[in-house]
Amino acid sequence: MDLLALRLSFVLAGLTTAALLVIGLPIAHWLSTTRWRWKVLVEATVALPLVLPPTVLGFYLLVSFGPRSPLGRAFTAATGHTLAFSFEGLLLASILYSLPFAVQPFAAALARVDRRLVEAAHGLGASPLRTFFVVSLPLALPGIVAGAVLTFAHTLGEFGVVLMVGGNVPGSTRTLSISVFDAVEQLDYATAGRTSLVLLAVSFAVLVVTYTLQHRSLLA
Amino acid sequence: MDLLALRLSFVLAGLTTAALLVIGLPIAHWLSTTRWRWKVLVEATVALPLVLPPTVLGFYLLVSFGPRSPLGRAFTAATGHTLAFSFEGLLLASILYSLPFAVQPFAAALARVDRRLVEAAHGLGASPLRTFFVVSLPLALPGIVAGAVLTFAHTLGEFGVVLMVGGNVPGSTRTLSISVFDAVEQLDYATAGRTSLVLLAVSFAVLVVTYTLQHRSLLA
Amino acid sequence: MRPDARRAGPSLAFDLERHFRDGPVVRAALEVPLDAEPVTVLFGPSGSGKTTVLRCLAGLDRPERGFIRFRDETWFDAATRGFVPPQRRGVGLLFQEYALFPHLSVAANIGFGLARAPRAERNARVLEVARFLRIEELLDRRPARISGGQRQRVALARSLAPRPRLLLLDEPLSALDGPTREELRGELRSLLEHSGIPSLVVTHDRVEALALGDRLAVLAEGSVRQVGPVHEVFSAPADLVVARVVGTENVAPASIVSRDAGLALVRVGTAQLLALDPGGLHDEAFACIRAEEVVLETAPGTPTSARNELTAEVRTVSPEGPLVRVTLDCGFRLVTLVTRRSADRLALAPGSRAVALVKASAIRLVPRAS
Amino acid sequence: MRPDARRAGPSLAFDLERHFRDGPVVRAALEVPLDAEPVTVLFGPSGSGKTTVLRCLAGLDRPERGFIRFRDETWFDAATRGFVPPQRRGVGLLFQEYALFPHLSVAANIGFGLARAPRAERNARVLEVARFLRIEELLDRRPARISGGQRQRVALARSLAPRPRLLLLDEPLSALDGPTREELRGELRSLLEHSGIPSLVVTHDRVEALALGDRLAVLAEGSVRQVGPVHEVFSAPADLVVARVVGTENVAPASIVSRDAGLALVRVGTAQLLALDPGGLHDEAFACIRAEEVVLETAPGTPTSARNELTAEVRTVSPEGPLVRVTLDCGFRLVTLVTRRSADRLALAPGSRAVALVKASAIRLVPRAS
Amino acid sequence: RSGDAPRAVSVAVAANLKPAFEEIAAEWKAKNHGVEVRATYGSSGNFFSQIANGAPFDLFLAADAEFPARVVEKGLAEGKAFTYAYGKLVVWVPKGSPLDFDRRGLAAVTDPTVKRIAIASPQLAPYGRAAQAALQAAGVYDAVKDRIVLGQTVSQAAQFVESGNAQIGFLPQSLASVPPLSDEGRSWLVPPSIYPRIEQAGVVLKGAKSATLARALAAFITGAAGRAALEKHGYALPPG
Ligand SMILES: Nc1ncnc2c1ncn2[C@@H]1O[C@H](COP(=O)(O)OP(=O)(O)OP(=O)(O)O)[C@@H](O)[C@H]1O
Ligand SMILES: Nc1ncnc2c1ncn2[C@@H]1O[C@H](COP(=O)(O)OP(=O)(O)OP(=O)(O)O)[C@@H](O)[C@H]1O
Ligand SMILES: [Mg+2]
Ligand SMILES: [Mg+2]
Repeated sequence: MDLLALRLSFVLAGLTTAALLVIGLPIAHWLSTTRWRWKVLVEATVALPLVLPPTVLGFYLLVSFGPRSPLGRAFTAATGHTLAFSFEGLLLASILYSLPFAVQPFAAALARVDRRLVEAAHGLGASPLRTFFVVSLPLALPGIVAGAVLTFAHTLGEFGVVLMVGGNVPGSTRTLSISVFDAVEQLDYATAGRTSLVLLAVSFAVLVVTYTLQHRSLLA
Repeated sequence: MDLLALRLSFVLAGLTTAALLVIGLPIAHWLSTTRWRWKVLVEATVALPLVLPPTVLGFYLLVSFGPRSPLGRAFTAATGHTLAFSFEGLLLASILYSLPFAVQPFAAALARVDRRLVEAAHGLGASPLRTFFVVSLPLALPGIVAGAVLTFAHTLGEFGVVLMVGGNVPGSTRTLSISVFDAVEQLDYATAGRTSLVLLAVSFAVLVVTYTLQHRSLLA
Repeated sequence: MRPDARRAGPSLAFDLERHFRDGPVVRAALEVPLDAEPVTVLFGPSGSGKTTVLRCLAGLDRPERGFIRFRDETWFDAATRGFVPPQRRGVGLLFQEYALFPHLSVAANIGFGLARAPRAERNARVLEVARFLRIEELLDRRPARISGGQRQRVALARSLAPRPRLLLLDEPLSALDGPTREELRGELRSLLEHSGIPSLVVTHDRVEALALGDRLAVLAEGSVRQVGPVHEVFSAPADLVVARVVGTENVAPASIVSRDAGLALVRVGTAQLLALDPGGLHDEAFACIRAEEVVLETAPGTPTSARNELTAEVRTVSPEGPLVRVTLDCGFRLVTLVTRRSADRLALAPGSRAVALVKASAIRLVPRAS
Repeated sequence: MRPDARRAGPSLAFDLERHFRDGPVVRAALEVPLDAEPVTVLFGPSGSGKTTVLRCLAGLDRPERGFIRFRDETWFDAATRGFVPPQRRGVGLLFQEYALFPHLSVAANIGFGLARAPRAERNARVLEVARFLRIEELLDRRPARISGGQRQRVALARSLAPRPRLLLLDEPLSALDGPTREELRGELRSLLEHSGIPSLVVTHDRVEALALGDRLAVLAEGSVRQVGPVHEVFSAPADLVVARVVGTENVAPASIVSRDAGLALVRVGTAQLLALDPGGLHDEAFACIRAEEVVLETAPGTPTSARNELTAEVRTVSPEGPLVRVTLDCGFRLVTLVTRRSADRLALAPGSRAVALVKASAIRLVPRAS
Repeated sequence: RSGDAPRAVSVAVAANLKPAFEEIAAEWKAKNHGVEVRATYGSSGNFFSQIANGAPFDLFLAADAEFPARVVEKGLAEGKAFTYAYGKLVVWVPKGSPLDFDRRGLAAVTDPTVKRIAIASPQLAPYGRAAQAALQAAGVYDAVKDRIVLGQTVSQAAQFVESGNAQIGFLPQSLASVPPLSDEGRSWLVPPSIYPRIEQAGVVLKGAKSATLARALAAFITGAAGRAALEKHGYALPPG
């Protein structure tokens, strides 16, 4: 059992989910409130990363993280190491790839929040920010949780992008999903089964806690 | 440009989405209405296929589609060919793997439908089925669309499960995502780029049409 | 009226108890005849359980105990766990807060309960009901794009359209302006009369209760306290709670001084009043006097054995619709309602003096224990 | 009252036009003084635009044209595209359909607008307002778990709690039972008086308008038709539309026969009536008579030049709250309201005869063109 | 971390080499006083893309000769590519399979009981190209081409047969001669004459953090100890 990989997987999934709450919610909020004519274009674009096979997306990310891209050069200049094959690069790639899993359910849930409640909050002097956090967000909670769960679970299982961008470096970019993948590739089914079971069990526990908290908050 | 694979990809994605509307909506409906204490367990379970790397999930599916499993034997007895390496098997695997993408947003959206409207429909003599289709479903539309879009886009891009279960047979299990993947593996970046572009363009068109229709139906 | 003592004709009878988790228990028992007098008004203070009763009747809530019978069908029975789902009860329910389908046009909302009818028939019925409620120009709009009163009428139309077997209307006209309300009230009354659909109507408005209802049931403090013809319940509340609910303006503690020939002499505040003796009273009671039963004069007239004359000082004078509400101090606080003309004639003003005349029969004594 | 003719003291002045896509145009212009007479009642038929006006004032809707000025601030000006967002207007709005936050407790709903206050202060204020509205035992519940009337009070509490600079109440008491309503009405009136918060209150209830309001503005057919002291508007509607809106029971076409010394002789139906001549009338007009201004007698008395006596046949008699509504045929249809006692004394019943007395000054002639 | 005297060398290793390389690495580490070998196993194509984009590998051991050649071509290599082994192709069938390759040779694949034949993708994997060539040389390719299923890697092809979904698999001997495959079935060596040589080459990478160590490891692999291990694991050896 690769404990380092287990830790890394959950850290990566947790950080990706957290980052997508921070990045995805504003995008979703914008999508659900704007009256811009062409917002369908943005909506459709958000789903596009999914359409490419993960390794292909990973390949393009690899190229744009590499030393020949401005992004890659800037990162190396700033930190001394490359963006590709680093945990930071992995995180960035995961965030990009999981964006649709977060934004789509977020936006769908926010779109169904009763406008009159938002108006009521504004009328009571609440700033747009407070209204969002105290009214829209709690009312859209099931959708937010759905998006977060999809992001989290999917990041745990993802290995195409991770493999390509991360390069399977133990302790920094070798996640549990790659371990399982490797084990299966080596026809080492016993290890694969054991690792899968751990992955499933821990994820199950995390999900049960998440859902329980969600129901509490809605019913209390 | 592999037209056969292009067609296959869209047929597979379309059928998977359609099947998940048929299968996922009842599950989501049940999840959003049941008061069963342990429903969190089911909710958590629904997300689990995501946690495993696609090829690993694919491997387990391959085994359970094989002649040593009752499912595989039954299918072969009924149709004369194996479930693995057939389009049917591919579809089944895609459905299983994409289940969370559909059910989570569906359930989240259905959970937020105002109970009083459902009650009003019942009071007006509408059967549970009619109530679901005429009241709950339209009101949950953004979430349903989000789930369908995720399923569709993800099935287009998926190749881990597809590869494992499908065996890359041209015309029946070789999808466009495998072509792109192959091209990248062979360092044939021109083909990969071209194919990706087609995949992106067609998907973009499909998504734009979907979202436009959705907004129409909500505002008309 | 005990609902288990069943009448001969068809009836809606229920006796139910609904327990809310960290909320009150709502109890209500009633038997409503269905062969005559179509409209029963349900009257009761805010929070007394009116909506809960209607929801239980419609099958949207399940009582913890009791039963509901409609004609010869048992819709609910806690003992046998029998339950007829709302779809099969054929009830038209107007929700207090409308519950219109936001994604459907007004026409589709009204026609929702007519799904089984052929299209042409459905459209005709929708138009008919919409005309009746003066909302025919709104048929194509969504509920979010019409006004509050218009929404209420759409909700009413939706519940009427399918010609239900039983109508449950939770404040059907409360959001409408006076003239529209009066008009619709009259037409609704004749509609209910002609169609013969038995109805239970919740209202908070005494005028509406009088104008719409045949019978009045008063729900208060967790049970049905009184049932009877509307006018009767208003003028003769069975107990203090009912008196308060139906808005008897004066309810004052009274102690009985003496009794004689069906009359009782009671002390109220510092005054003594003659009242009808309802019998069965202990020494302590409440005297209930409706404000409009008090006549004001400037000077005392000829006292009779059955009439009280109270000299009083005017405390406040405030207009109230077509009338003027005058609060007097005549040994106790007495509220009266007089016409504006009388108020002018008597030159009523705070501090001025007047004589209040109250017939003994207009003073209703109710036991204090209840 | 033209809002651009600005008064000396502080005022809320607006003149706005809101166009709805496939809906009507709502126009309203009004100037409300803020230094006295705190409560202005907005009266108008269902769909006339009352809610729309309140929403524009609160900043939730943007009019297509016009302006809104509050004291020396310009909240909205279509010409300069100036717009103060709702958060900065300091307005308390009670939504007609409450719009309570379903995920927050009653206490959190009421305290929502007090976010900036320290916790202890906030709690104290919430409790104070909840007590005032008799909902203090509901503080821990969610809105879905309280009754309709309780919800309305929570919504009212939520708008009062932050002590706004301007209160906009859209039917604040419509869902409450009579006694609670009367009680709260009185207390709300004194609260508004003491706090001095200028308020615009929408109501459909004449009694409520009289009891709560200092001034009455009538909104009908897309504009403010009349503004003035409540009683005055009720008794002297400026035109036919206002007369209908405020519920003048009798509005009948009248043609002027002759004029003399400030009086006009008009023909209404087959009867001839003496009425005050308001001047400026053409030959055709409407005669408006409030039902309670008609006195019924059994026999004719001494006719005077300023009093009409009409012999009449009773058509219908129906109880209406403390009064009885009697419809007469006296050459035209005349609705009257009499006390129950009078009805008894006169033995009024369909078919019986009576004499209707109407003072000339009680007949208001309004031009027919409007 | 990357001090003056690196105590570790990172190697990108073709997945099929894993069992052999693990043995070699352990031996080498013991000889070099605990210098760490950080091996990453995976697809050669991926490794190439990553190396082209600055992946910090010191040594690349590919599953064919083409990728190392391209690395050299791109100027990313330190010195020339070196061939360290040749792959041997076998036909693997599960236990109890009635197919008799010893008697019928490759013609046995046309047996009607064979519904599916698993090979690695000829486009991606040298073993796939070899399998295809062998079938063509045996003159049975056209007869069975509709029954062929492609695995993206040889592992996948192995899983297709091992799970029973295919009846025959063309696999590297290195894979078929170790558990679990060696326990679950038998294999038959395809005559090397009927398919092109499967040359596996490696290359030391330019900018390697520990070029000396990388060169030493490469030398160790092509040296006696390496050759012995490779041979044991079913590889043919380049002329030494
Ligand atoms: N889901 C619930 N949980 C707890 N208490 C509830 C719930 N629903 C209603 N109640 C309480 O039950 C009582 C009866 O409520 P109900 O809605 O039937 O009153 P109502 O007579 O219709 O009042 P109103 O005239 O204000 O609409 C109220 O005190 C209310 O607070
Ligand atoms: N979003 C909208 N789109 C189109 N028409 C609208 C919209 N909102 C309101 N209306 C129309 O504008 C008019 C004024 O509506 P408003 O809600 O202001 O009326 P109101 O005076 O408050 O009526 P009520 O007493 O029934 O609540 C109504 O005729 C209504 O149908
Ligand atoms: Mg209610
Ligand atoms: Mg309104």
